Amino acid sequence: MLQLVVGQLLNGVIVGTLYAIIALGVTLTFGITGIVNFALGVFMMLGAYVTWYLTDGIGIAYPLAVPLAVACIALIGLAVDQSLFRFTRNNLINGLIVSIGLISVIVAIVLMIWTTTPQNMHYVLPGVLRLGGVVVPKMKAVVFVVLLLVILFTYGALTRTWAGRAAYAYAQNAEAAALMGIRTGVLQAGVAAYSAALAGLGGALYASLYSITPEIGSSYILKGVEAAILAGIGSVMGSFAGGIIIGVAEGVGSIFLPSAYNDAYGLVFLVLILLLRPAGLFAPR
Amino acid sequence: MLLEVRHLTKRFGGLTAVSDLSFGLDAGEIIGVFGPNGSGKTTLLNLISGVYTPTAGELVWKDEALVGRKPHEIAAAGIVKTFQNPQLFGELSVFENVAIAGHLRLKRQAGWRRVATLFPVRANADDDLASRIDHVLRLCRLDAFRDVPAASLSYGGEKMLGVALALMCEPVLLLLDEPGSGLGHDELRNLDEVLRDLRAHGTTLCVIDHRVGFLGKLADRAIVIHHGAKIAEGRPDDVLRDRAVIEAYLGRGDA
Amino acid sequence: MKLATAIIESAMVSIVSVAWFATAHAQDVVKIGEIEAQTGPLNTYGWMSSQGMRMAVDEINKAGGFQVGGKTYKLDLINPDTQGNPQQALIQLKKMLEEDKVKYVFGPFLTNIFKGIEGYAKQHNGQFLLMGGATQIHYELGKPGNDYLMRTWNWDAGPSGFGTLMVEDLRKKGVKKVAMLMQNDAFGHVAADIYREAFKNAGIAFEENWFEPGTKDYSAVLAKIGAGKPDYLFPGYTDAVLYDIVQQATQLGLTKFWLVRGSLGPALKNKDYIDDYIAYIPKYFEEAEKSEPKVAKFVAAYKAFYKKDFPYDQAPLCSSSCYDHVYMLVDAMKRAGTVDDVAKVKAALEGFTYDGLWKIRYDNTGEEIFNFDIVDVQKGGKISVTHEQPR
Amino acid sequence: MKFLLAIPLFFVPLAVHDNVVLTILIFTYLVGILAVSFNLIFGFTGQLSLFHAAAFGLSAYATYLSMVHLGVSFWVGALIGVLFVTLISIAIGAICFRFKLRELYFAIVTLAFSELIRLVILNWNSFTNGSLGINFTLTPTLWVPGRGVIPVAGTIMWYYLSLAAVVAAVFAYSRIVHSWMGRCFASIRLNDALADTLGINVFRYKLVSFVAGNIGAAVAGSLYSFYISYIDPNYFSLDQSLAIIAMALLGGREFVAAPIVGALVLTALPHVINVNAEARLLIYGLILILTILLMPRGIVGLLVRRRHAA
Repeated sequence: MLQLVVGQLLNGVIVGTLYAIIALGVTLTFGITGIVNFALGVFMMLGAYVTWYLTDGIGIAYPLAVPLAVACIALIGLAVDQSLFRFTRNNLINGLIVSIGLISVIVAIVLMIWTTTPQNMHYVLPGVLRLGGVVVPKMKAVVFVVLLLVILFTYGALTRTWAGRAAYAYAQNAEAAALMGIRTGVLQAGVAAYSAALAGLGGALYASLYSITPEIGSSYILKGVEAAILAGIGSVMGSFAGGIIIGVAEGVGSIFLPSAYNDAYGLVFLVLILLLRPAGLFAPR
Repeated sequence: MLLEVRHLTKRFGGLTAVSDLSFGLDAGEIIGVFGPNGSGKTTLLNLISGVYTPTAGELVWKDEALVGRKPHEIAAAGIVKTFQNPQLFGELSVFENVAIAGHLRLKRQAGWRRVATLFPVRANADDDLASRIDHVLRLCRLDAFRDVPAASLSYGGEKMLGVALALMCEPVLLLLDEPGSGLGHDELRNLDEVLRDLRAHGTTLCVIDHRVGFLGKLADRAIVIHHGAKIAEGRPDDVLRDRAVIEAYLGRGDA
Repeated sequence: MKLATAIIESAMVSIVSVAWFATAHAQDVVKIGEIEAQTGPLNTYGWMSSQGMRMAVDEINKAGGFQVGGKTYKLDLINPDTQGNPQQALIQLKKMLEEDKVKYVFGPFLTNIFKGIEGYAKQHNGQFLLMGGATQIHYELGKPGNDYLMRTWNWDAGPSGFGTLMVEDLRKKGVKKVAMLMQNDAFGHVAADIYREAFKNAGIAFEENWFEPGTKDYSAVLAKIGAGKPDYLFPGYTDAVLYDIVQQATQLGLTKFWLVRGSLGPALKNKDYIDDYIAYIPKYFEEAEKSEPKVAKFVAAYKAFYKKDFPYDQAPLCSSSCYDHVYMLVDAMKRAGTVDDVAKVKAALEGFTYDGLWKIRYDNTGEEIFNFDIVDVQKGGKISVTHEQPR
Repeated sequence: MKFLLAIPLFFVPLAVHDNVVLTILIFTYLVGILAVSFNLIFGFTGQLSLFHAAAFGLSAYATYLSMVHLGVSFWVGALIGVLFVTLISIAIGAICFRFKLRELYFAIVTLAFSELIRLVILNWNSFTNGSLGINFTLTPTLWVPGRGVIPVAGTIMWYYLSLAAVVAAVFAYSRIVHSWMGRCFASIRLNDALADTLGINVFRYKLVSFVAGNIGAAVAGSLYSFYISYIDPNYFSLDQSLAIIAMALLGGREFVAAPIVGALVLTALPHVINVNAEARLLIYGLILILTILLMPRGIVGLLVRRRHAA
């Protein structure tokens, strides 16, 4: 029993980082452009498809395919931001609707190209690690490490680099930041692209773990938004923790409770947190 | 005594915005609360109108405690405040703005019976609303702008609309947060007349402003606060000659 | 701007397609309809079915149509997309029956669609045939007022049910305990009801686990199942979930699988990690392609028609045998000597065994019985096939 | 009097005998109620609720189950459904608004609640038959002059029933919107801090709007489910809520009846345009995007000049 729980704690953390990477994108775009971009989910889905296509389709090595896919998604994110979201800045509702519209557009295009037949990438790194009685697939461990590094890097960049501080400043007080000579348009476009890149990376790594269908975006964006809000939208490490909380809640939850309710655990958490600490779990009181 | 402020104190973290402030308001008078910027005037109004809850002290309104009541309850009790930089429903017309402010009036008139007005069988209870609104607009010299979107008013116009909204609530005590600031000379005279009209109609006014001149002419009684504490109280002319007040404004040594 | 062009394009597409309909109405045609979800999470069955049907219709028309009562007819396939939404399906069916006067409708595979249209369809009992694969149809067959209804899939349970045969096969293997991991949806529950019973009768312990459709990481529930040490895992039921379940199960040491829907794809992809993978495969195309000329011809035709490789891992879905159904229907019309007397055509359908890619016949309730394969994949990918011909 | 606009609709069945067109209209009216009631919360009070699909589905289940287990008639059942949804909405609304959840937070918490409800309905097999859904064996009955009490069956009867329902809904909601209550909603939408100082009980009127909106959804749910005569947990899916938002936006936010136009477009579109499913999905998405970017006031907003909601 114990090793079952430990195993699921571990697995929950790993699965959680996949939620976290989306949550991070959600948090960043919200902080800088004032909208919640639900299309980040389909960006992730695109990332998975592109990676799968580059490796199994064209035959590029996976380690090479991942950065390519990420770059590709970042470009798409940038293009979409400039052509659509530029007009919905700081209008939560409109941004929400546009991103929903964008979801069905992208899903439609993916269906036209790759149909709904689930796609399965060849195994990049099969086999498992055995830590005592606990089993962790090797690839999952790799995915976890990569995502962890990226999240830490993002955190560092935001706190230590000029661009990062500019972003923070902007999130705190737009006018003041603009007066400080921060070029709003560039900043917003940059963040939009970066968030898309994060989602793309999430997808690229996802492809090495699970089968790919056009629907995967929706479930991951919901978990991502949950995680971001859970932690208090705007906090980088918070969204990381939020993702992990949901991941663990699902993993450990489905040991003791009927697994059919799997999706509920995160939600229950979310509601409680929002009611007890409306600003989010990690927001300063 | 209409409103009694007893040992009112408000701290934000380390900062004490209002400290141990006590004074009273009598029905029908115009009280001027003034002091330099950041002396805690606006905080005081927010405390009275229930936007903030005081750290210590009490507020007694017609022998009832106000502290702990919600802003809308306090407004319903007859204490209405205007905002320093005017708040309004930008995309609605001036008329519609004031119509919304007619809520309390309807509530007092119809009470729960106003629910019945939702059903076709009952005529609207607020049929005299329009005439009332026009009256208020005339009072505030806004009748010319009746149907323009509130957002398109001049700054002075917006402040006047702020007053009009408050008037529509038929307040017993009207709290005005720097009504004069940013107004041109004509608008100022206009405001002055409006406020005098109001007093004539028996409304009690508590006006805060850093413009001594404007207040001096209007107020029956002046209270000067500095760093949140009362440093002088009395007839405006006397108060303005008070040494502490001059120091507060001009800084030590100049007098 | 690219948005604007996209709209114009789609508008043009629509005009074109409308024009195409107009022309199709010109000569003597028999309209056959199809009510299936071709997009949405559960579209795989519907999508594959309509692929098979399009091929058959195209072949028959290219061959100059077919003769009934000295008259030559062509087929006109009307297959809108229900998107798994009962509201749309209902409108589409009304359109078929009342405007296009369709008398032969294939589908649906999805229970919620069938439920959504059942009430309306009943009102037109005797005026058309609804030939669908949805499991819920089984329970409606043969009831008064349901003459319009036929079911186009082998039924799991019952003496000639393939499920019964497969459970028996497991019992012979000496299996003591099976753990089910099912989608928490309509078919999932039907399957649970059927096999709970079947395993009880076979004296095999049966344990139920459920997951939300759309789940990707099963390791939690799989770990839980693994702790119970079942002999076989009974996962359900579409490839969209099977690949993930099989991979993650093998990682956790669950290496024996037994399934009644879904393909061999997951087994072959994980052939080095599984020990045993027993699947009900209406036709194991990889083998049949070599042994049966008809199948080889079909696979070649598919490649030519869709300009892409044959989806072997989707073969069971092809094998909803929609391709055969079209030919069988035409055959039945010939035998009945009429294209619009549905009662006669139904009688004809139930009156013979069609020998196409499958040997297909209908029992007297209007439920299909066709030959199928039980495929057993062993570690390393060694495959053994048992051909079953239910009586 | 704008309601005269509805009168021609009552004669449609006399002119149009096309069952498909009428069916599309029936669905338009039924989801129209849904969109109109949603717009009371969204367009007039400014709260993006994702609970609407749940209210819709809950009342559908409550209606039928109360008919089966309590043996009441459809109309009593529908009443029970509405009351049930009212209670739930009061509870959820009270929680959300008491804690002053705004915009995104309100949206997500309402979504969370509807997801939880969906999961309960989905897994409570003994009572709701879970994912298999429930096939209705009962039908509503109606007293028709000259024919007495007869079951509601056939396109024509459903047409008039749903049309009557949508007209009633529009009438009720426009009474609310054009009253003092509507002014309170507008004040909350535009500046709830100011509304507070003007003596408007923001909590109370947010709650009123939320509950009143969900009641509309409940009515729509009872009728819709009995027209399809089948319910399953998909009624609660997020897509439902999103479709509702799309209708409200497409029709226009600032008029009570406008969302019905959106409902018409989105209901009819798949059957008017005859392209493959992917292209249809594409068009659906483009509609959402273009509406926001090019005509934020919706179709009706394009046709009618702005009138202020107060």
